[in-house]
Amino acid sequence: MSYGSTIKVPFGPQHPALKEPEHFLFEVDGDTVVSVKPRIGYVYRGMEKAFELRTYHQNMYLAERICGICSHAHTTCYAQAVEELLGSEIPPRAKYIRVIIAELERLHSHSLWVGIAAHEVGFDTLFMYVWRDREAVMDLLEAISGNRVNYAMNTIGGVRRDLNDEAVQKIRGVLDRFEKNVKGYSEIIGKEQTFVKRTRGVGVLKPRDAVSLCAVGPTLRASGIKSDVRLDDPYAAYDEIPFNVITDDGCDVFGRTVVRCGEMLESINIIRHALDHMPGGKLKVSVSRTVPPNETVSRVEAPRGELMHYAKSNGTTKPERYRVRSPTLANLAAVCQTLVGVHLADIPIILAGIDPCFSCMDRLAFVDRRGGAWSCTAEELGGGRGQ
Amino acid sequence: MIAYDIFQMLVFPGILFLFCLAFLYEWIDRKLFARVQSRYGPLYTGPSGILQPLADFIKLLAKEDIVPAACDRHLFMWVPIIYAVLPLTALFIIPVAAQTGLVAFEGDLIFLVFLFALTTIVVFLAGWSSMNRFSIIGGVRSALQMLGFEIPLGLAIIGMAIAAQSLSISEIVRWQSGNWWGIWLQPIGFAVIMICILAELEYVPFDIPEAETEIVAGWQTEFGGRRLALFRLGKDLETVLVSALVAALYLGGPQQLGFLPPVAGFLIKSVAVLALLSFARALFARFRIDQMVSGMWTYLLPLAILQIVLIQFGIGR
Amino acid sequence: MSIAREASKRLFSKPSTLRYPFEKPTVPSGLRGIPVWSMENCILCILCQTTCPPAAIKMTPKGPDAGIEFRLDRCIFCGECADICPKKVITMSDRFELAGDDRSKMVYSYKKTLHIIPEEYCVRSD
Amino acid sequence: MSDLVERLKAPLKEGLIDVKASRGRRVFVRVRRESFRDAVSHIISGIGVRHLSAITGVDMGGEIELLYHFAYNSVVLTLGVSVPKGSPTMPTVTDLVPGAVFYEREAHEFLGAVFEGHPDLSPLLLPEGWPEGVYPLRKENDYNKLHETELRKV
Repeated sequence: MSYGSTIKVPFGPQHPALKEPEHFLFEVDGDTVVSVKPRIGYVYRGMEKAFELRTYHQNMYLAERICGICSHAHTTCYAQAVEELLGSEIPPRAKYIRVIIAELERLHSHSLWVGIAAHEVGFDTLFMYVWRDREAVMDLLEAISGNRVNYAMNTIGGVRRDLNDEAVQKIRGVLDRFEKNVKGYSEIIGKEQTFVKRTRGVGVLKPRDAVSLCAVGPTLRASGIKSDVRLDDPYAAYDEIPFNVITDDGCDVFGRTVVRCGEMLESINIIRHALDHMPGGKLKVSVSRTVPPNETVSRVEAPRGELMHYAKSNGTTKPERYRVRSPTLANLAAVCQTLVGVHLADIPIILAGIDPCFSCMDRLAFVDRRGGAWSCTAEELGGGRGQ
Repeated sequence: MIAYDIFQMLVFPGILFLFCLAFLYEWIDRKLFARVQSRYGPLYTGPSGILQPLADFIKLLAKEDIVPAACDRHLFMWVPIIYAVLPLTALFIIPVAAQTGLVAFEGDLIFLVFLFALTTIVVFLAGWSSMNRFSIIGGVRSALQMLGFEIPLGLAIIGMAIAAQSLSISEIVRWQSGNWWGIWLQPIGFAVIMICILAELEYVPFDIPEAETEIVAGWQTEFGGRRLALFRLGKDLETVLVSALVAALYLGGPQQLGFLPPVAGFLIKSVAVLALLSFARALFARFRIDQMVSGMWTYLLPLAILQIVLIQFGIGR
Repeated sequence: MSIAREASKRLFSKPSTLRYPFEKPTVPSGLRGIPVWSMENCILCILCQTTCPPAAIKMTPKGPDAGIEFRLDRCIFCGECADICPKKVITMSDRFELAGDDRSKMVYSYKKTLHIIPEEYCVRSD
Repeated sequence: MSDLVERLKAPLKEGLIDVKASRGRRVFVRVRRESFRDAVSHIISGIGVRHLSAITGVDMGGEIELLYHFAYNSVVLTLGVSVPKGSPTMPTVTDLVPGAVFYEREAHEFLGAVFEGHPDLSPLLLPEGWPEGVYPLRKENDYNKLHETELRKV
């Protein structure tokens, strides 16, 4: 039954359900959503313009800061794009280290999501437990790469730090404990009725819609479609590591939870296999600073889905055009379609279902907002020097 | 005698004691809830954080008091005060220090059920008067939630009244000192009242009216400063009220345990109830409002009716 | 229910959070904290200035007050300067408590001749 | 890879400007604007590609080049079409690929390419008060000029 008149409920840009500033204007009729109008760009930082102002070497640290949770995915994608422009091949040991760090990042990114999803439906205890165990992976990454979030492991032509034996032992230890925890959470999620009631049959995305709306990553795989860049278009050392792609035909938020928990277990196996078969040898090859004119597309399976970078070079030390399309932008169309016709109370969990990373989606705009909270001159940010 | 009555009314089992009890219970609840989540909980204010609720209260009093332009001014001013006063009045009829409450009359149980209903209406008015989308939705949800848990709550309370043949809580407490406790006589009633209390206090499985991730802070969104302090005080007093009620009805109320005064017996029992409540609220995710109301009517109400039927057959006597 | 068993187990075990200001976290060895210059064997080759992505290092190569001016508020702790320095003058220390309340004071200047270690500018947190 | 290009050459014949395949799994095809529409419909229905990864706009000085990146299991087929800056109008593909709705809005916002038939070309990423006609990713808008852009009060 409809009350005839609909009220507009704004969600964001500051809202406890949204971890980052985004604005969704919902038209609500009674308790069900009638229409959604997304308005993104609150953390837009003009990154694509900034890429064109810095040399390839400096852009590596710009690419790393597109997103806090999947920084390694962005640097791997960026490094591969530039290596392809140069036509240089990186040593096999660097490929394996890239795979290991990428899978460790998938572990902590997915466990972050499981905690956030639990928090969105009010299950704060699971949120605390999952994030407590996630700390073990973050500390491990800090010990290996020197920083919890921006690991800066990648450089153009290979990897900056090596994994000595002591680091390898530490990784194996953390993985064993983390595997036990992930199995525990999957069991709790499967059995806890209040969680199941809030996620099963919620935010349904049928396979046909998922494909036509070009959804990517766990959102697509939870609708039963087996598509993963690591398998379809293998990069780094993924062609030498056997792993299977987790899919679930639940098509709902519960299916996405199951897919992400399965992927965490899969990542642990990938890391163990990579550690066993890690070749020796050099860490990186030296590359020239100027890049011949060329264009390429580089794709990586970030924790949220297929991440795509397009790079075009013009023979100088600065890229001609650098385009970043993050998985959240691809999933935005899918989530807007699933949000129509749901209960108002389900909006946060459906929004969280695609594991949105809005800072990825917005990239970087450096626009002086008159009267905005902050404004720096171009010189202060070093823009002047980069000209 | 008047001085002693005033002392009783104002200090010992009266207002001052209940305020300290309210802050103590909030501390116990937050500490236990934190320990279940492998956190420390309040830590730095006073010995292991025991003064944290008081510190929050004083901080809120010092905060700026914002009144939204579009709100209904009178209602906006009165609702927090009523919300804090209601549990206080209800606590006067529940036996805390001695076998009989400060005010005991035949039928104070019905008065108590009426106060519970009044609390929810005040919550609805709070949401309605602050003219903010989120609080209106929060207010409507709290009214809906009342439809869900009010009847099972009433049945669970009446169950004990039938067993003790009287409608006065003090009478029920005195009856229990002679016979079995309510929890052994009517375990189903105890389960029903515990679930309804989780809904009454808006604890996690049923914190739908102020769902933090959906509608910001629900009916409390527009309140700040002194008003929010009163709301939090009211909520703490309500925690004391419900744990005192369950202790009185189902656990025999304040009894003389060895050389300890009756207050100690009351404190141990209500803290046990509080511990059970705050442990329970750590185990669940939040329901949706339609799931909650339909769940109450399909599961909890038949249970409550079953309990009443059992009493008729003499099992719960 | 397994969540109840897990919760009761946690209830009586030690919390896993850290009382931060009073208990310091254990810092791993390879941490990229604030870069520190040891000016004795610095050859003023301005390699660190050119390679620093956010341009946080400014060097005055000649003259009496030759030395390095390092702006902490712009440093992103990437470690590029430490990697590129031919004489291994720059080391990434493991100090990470670098909060300060005034950006202009967050400038560390290392003088080649005087070998003085710059006075601590960041607000101590203890 | 080569069979993919052959299957594209057949229906397009003169519409195809050039084909470049630097690596087995990356194919860059340039088409004329007129035959762009049926190239896309052929790719979608004929070859069965369903996933449009992204639309990239590149400012080539005199004209804007729009690159449609289609992902077809291991191959990324990029369909490029260039549009003069004077009249940057393009037929929309949202009816063939509903997922393209946000990519086209973004291309419109940053490079000024107009997509006829697009359901709603309102701004997606730039702030409300952003002046009309200033497209940040065009080469003439250099860094400092953008920095001085005045946001009109909404």
